[in-house]
Amino acid sequence: MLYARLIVMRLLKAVVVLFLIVIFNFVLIQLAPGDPASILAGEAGATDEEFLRQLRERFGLDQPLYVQLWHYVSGIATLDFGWSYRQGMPVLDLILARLPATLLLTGTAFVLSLVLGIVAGSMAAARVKKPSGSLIMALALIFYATPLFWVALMAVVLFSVYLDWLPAYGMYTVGAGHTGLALMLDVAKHLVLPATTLALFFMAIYTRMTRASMLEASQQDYVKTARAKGLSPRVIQRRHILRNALLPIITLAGLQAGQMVGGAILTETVFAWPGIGRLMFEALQQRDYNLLLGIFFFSAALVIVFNIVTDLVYRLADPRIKEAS
Amino acid sequence: MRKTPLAAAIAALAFTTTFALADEPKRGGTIDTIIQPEPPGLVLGMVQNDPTRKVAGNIYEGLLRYSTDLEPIPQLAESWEVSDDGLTYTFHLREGVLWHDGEPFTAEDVVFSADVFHRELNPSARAVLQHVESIEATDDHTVVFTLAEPFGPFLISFEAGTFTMVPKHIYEGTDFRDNEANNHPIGTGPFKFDSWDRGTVIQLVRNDDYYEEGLPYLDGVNWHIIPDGASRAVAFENGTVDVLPNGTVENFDIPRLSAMDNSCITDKGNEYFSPFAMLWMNNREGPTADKRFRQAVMYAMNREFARDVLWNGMGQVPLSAFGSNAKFRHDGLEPYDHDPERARELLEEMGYDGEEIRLLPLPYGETWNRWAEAVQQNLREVGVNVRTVATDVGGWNQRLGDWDYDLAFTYLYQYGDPALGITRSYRSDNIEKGSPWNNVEGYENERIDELFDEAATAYPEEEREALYHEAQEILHEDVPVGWLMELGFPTIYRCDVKDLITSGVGINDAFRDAWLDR
Amino acid sequence: MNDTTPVLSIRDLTLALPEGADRDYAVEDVSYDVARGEIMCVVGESGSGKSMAANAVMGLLPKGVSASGGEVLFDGQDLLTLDEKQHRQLRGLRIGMIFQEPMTALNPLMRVGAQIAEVFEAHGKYNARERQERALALLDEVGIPQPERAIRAYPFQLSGGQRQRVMIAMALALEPELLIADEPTTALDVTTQAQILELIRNLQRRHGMAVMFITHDFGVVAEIATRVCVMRHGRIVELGTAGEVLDNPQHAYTRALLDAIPSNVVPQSRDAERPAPLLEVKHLHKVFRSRGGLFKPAREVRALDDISFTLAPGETVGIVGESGSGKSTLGRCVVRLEHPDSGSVMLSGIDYSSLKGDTLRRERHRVQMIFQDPYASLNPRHRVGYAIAQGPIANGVPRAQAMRRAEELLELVGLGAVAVDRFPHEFSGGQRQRIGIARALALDPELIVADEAVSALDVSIQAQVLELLDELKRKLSLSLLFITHDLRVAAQICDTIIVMQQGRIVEEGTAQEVFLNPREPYTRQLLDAIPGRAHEPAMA
Amino acid sequence: MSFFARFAQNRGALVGLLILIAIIGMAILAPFLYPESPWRMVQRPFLAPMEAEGFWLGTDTMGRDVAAGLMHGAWVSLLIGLVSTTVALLIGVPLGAVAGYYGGLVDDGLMRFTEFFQTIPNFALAIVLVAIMQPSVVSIVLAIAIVSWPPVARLVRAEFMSLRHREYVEAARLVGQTNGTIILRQILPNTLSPIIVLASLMVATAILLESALSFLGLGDPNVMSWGYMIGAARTVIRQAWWLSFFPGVAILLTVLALNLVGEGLDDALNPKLVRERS
Repeated sequence: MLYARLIVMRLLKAVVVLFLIVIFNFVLIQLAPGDPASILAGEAGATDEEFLRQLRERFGLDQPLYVQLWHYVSGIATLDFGWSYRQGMPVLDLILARLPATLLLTGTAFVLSLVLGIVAGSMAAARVKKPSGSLIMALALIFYATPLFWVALMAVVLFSVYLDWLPAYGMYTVGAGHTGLALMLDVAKHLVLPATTLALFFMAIYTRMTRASMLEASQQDYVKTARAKGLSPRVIQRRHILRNALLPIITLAGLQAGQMVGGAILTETVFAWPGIGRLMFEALQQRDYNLLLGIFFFSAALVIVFNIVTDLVYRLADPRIKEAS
Repeated sequence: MRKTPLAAAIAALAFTTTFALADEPKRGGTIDTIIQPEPPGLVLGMVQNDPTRKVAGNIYEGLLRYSTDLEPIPQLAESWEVSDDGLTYTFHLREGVLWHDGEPFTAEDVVFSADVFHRELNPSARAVLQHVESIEATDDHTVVFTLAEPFGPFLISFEAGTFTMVPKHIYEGTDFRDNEANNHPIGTGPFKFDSWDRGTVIQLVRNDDYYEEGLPYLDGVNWHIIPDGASRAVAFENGTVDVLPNGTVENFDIPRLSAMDNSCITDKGNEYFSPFAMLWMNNREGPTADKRFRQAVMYAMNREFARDVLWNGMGQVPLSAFGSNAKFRHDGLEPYDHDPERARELLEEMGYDGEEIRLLPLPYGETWNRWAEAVQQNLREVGVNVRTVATDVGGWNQRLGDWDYDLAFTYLYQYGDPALGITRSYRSDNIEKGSPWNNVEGYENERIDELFDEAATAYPEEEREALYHEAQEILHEDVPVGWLMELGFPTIYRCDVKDLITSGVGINDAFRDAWLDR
Repeated sequence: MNDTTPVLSIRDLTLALPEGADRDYAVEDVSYDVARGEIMCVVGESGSGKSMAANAVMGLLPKGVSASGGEVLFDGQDLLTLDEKQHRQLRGLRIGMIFQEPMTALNPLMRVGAQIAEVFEAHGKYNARERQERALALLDEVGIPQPERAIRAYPFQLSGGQRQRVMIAMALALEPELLIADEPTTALDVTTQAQILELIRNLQRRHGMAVMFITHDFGVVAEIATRVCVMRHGRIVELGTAGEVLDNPQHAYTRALLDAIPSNVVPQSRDAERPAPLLEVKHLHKVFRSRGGLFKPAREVRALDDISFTLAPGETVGIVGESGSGKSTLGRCVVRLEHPDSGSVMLSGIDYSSLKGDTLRRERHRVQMIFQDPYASLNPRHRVGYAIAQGPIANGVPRAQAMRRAEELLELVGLGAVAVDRFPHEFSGGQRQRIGIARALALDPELIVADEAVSALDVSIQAQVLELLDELKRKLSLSLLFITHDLRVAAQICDTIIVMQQGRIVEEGTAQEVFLNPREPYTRQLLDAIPGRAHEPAMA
Repeated sequence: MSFFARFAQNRGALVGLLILIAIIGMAILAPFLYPESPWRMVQRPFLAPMEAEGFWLGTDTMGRDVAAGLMHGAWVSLLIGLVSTTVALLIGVPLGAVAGYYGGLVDDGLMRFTEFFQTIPNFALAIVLVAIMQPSVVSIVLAIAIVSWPPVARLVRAEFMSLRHREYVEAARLVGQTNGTIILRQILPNTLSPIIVLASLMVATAILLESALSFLGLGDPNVMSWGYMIGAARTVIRQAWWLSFFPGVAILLTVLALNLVGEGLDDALNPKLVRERS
């Protein structure tokens, strides 16, 4: 009940935020030089005034800005995200076609980075002052400091070109006609490199955060209490320190999960992953306003959803919040 | 000038390709290739950008094709006649041609395509159609075009990308752009549209009802969409794709890819478009308004270096405004060699005071960026104060359209005839804000306008040649734009892909004749 | 009743501190026994090392502290020679421990029952259901109301006293031979403290354990101790039975500590002549609402419920109450750190509570405050001189002049003018409190509000600061609103005492009346709860 | 223990500081060691490292000296990192301070504003901003600053919220100090340590962001930054590993060093948080 009410209220708030984001982005994009008509014309390699006029009229770009905004906003209200100028398809279709790929990629990377990061971080926290603990932290720091795209390029060269273990790009083998389990395996194979690359950076963050958080939690009084009970270090580490240390990580992970959608632009570009980040970059380059706005809308919506999920998870993890409310 | 081994290799390869024609073609197999960037749509005529032409050129057809020497070859038109006064063109259409949906292709489709569809949607076709007074279908398989005045390049304008034949029965009376069929293009070509998984692949399948007996040999073509250049190279290397159309990989990868086993390379197939790289120079204001400054730029640039280092030695450094395979080229002009000393003298003579010059690179990938850096450095070395202004495509269009630049890279297609591809950049009636493709530099010379006007409608060819030669001399002296390079966009493919490039538009209709020797 | 065989025997224990600490040893040559059935109180002020031996017994020495000599014998075994694993088998099973802070000593994310059951689990006793049953029984034994509910509760749902009971339940779960209680009541209100002491005493009797009870409070010692060990600077100053040490202290330090306890003897109030009041508080109301709104029912706490009183110039009024009584809110409303919902605070006839914005800021110099926490009340980044001078500077006094005044004030509070250039961290808690007093005086306020000004201090320091306040009061004829939880302290310094409970005034009267002759049961309850009060005559 | 002694106790921080000093040294010495423009084409393209004397890190696609680029790039990358962090602090600190100090509606408003910026994915927003302003050092710095201030604001706000009821702050209010003075003199100095630590990490993140933008072709073509070098080299990564390797390592080392220094600062500025480290 409480959750239901909470979610409803949060969603209401989300609608307001999304509305503002739509307006903000709409105005922002108008500030960009060039317009979709000139770009489409440019791509054709030839143009005349008539052609540009036709396109602008067709896209409604000849209308005053506020009229365009009104059309757009009222469209959104009925979940009509408009028409992609360049791709000639409804924006919603384009986004829905690409969204699953991004969610698969970022979701995998997210889970991977979170699990590995927490494991590595707890190991490092338990091995403070030992070489193995320092090694974990050094690795985490290096992963953190290495530019993502550089790792991606190197991974392709190593694993696809030299070793030929994994496909270098794409989401599935085109033309192989895989279905069912075979398709899943195929996609999984394609997923390895991009997901790992994307996960490395975030894993580094979680590793460092987990360690710091656990070291702090291990200073708390209740840990002393637990020791006074005669509990073994392993139980204390897991049940008392880790559980408490996870609270700040939940918050961070919630923030990161939303950001990963944007962060996947580079990964999707290098690995030709047909996701929404890449689509966004292309839409921006092509001034495909409707598409770009649609993507912003969806990614902002995702961020908000992740925030709400984070809140709920936090509530599950920390009984104090529930009571306070 | 350093001659690269690669260029020599290409020459040799071109020879072997021709030789291979003797083999007996094998049937079957699917070719994987790449399309970059992802096309906005596949209905030629509605969209004419390069990726659309490449993919849809295998779905749609025009009345004529053009050989690598730009001679017309029959396609949907079996034969044609031109009246002596150069005003009436009669095309006899091939019989028994079916649209992909099974409807017959007739003269009505030609009239509809040219007179209705293209007049409304297609700016490049419009440029030709303005010379056309009427189009008539005299019977089911005969179409007559009547021109208002002679138009020299008329017969070279029927290429599929510019003058696509679209099905009347589908488009007539509809809002062309909103037509449902746009998602499932219907043409007459050797391949039918099968599916398009956005961001991943476009698949074409064999048209079993194709009118040319036995063609095509292939069962299908998969056009992969891979946004990153390095990944595209990897796709060829690890064997996922067989053909890299021109412009799909960065130039720096070409030597490595073409050196692989079973890898062939050709620079054929660019003849119709002949991409010509130029440097817009703003003739209206600032130092670039001074002829001497523009000449200095020509002397300052090391164009051979750019070709050898950035373009792997492929392509030609042009003498002047007309490219090496352009009709009516004037060979007797004094070349603008790399001569920094001369450039400095000219700058001193005009009293260049170090005013900042804004240089816009072409936002089409790394090679163009490197090129801009090289030119920037060339110019700095002769004392020109250059600042590079980075833009994306939108920004570039906007700035050129607003004439807000000093120097800007671009490249333009030549379309086989000066009147179609070259003169548009110099005629003063083509000065108009808002487009980056007209006379953007703002060059105005009445004599040039006259010469071009006369040359376009002069008849026969000899008369045109004389007029164009005079124009070239004037342009060569005035340097309205910098002539950088005729680009040699190579196509890389597995050597067991046979008969790939057979026309002057290269990959755009390549898969019609191609077969796999596997 | 004492079984004389010691359960625990500490022999010449010396614990070394890490390098760079302010002294070499945490404790030095400490020897004492704790026998079955007795409560051994280890008493000392902060820094005396009183908890260190207990930590050594538990094997929970802080990082860097190590045993460098002596032995700790438990059941004939030297605990110092045990490895971590062996030690672990003793903890919880044969030695239990309770800590000071009930708020933080329980894992906030685990249910109470699970935390108790963990003790059994740690030592492999019983199955899951039996553990829950035993946990329930334990909760019942330590006197938690509705144990069936409490067992499923999270720590934050319990009050401080209840949490401490849970801690005790955990410590007693396996009926250890030795219970170590490290300041278990220090963080509790006086009435709760009395209950917990009672509980520990009862349990000790029932189970016949040996208890090692660490405290700083001689009152608590008097309540509970069988034997006493007084520590100072890591050494034992005095060791003996409770009677001996309390009634006949041998060592000067012990005597000084005992003397420092606010006595029951209340100084004579000054004449109760009442000139026009300086401060007149009328019908003050203040309700705190936890911001409700979306998901939470708004919760209301009546912090001040119709409070009225007056304070004459030169008078000291004490406000006494337990936590949650609203006493601090009252003080903060008077100095205008809080704004009352209704009612007025008249200061020399001006309605101080209605001032706003800049006007308020300019009038603020008239009422100053001495804060509770000597560590939080001084900005660590500012030199002491500036800390004192900032008030006058903010009120337009030239900097040089303000700094001269700061030097004078530092002399006055007994720190010496050289202190101006030093930073707060260079001073001890008592010294910082003196700086806080100097700062309050710097603006020559008409009224000073002292909010628990001495409660964070060790008892000997507390006495000194109280003395200073008393002296300044006389010298400068200060008007003081003295807020404290400790009736005895209030009785020492105040002319009038107001007792508050749950936002209301329960009793008001002269210090003597309230302290010696309380009219209200609540006041009496507060007085009775003061530990060691029964021993007072003997101690005094 | 002095600040530096505490800092130096963390060996990693010391190493980080040394690396950082070396990189700053590179930046300062660049114009002296390589007085020529790093854009000059000085040798044959694609010289491998050590292949030709005087070009110990090789040459790039157009025969420019990689070593010269690296040295000059140090200056640009550090500058972009520092300036964008400064701008982000200039936005985030006042916003967070005001929100945290005043609380209530002001806080609500400002935090909604901050959340708003956090709802749009960072990197995407940065890309859009650079695209709109068109790539230049100024637009890149602004874009990075605009996407990185919200965490600053949140941190400062949290610090202010926890400090505003500190007794010394209340004492300052009681003696009649103005809100401005209290914010600037009482609270802000006490929030500096976490801000400094965060800022050191932000410089690192900014350098990474700049390189990612450059990778997508959104770098300033007039300045030789490490990100530009990697971006330009990515197309030839197979032919010339050193072109992206050296700037990649330079970025890695700088980010690493900044992080290590950040941790060291954290230790030194917050001594109560005793962290164990080998």
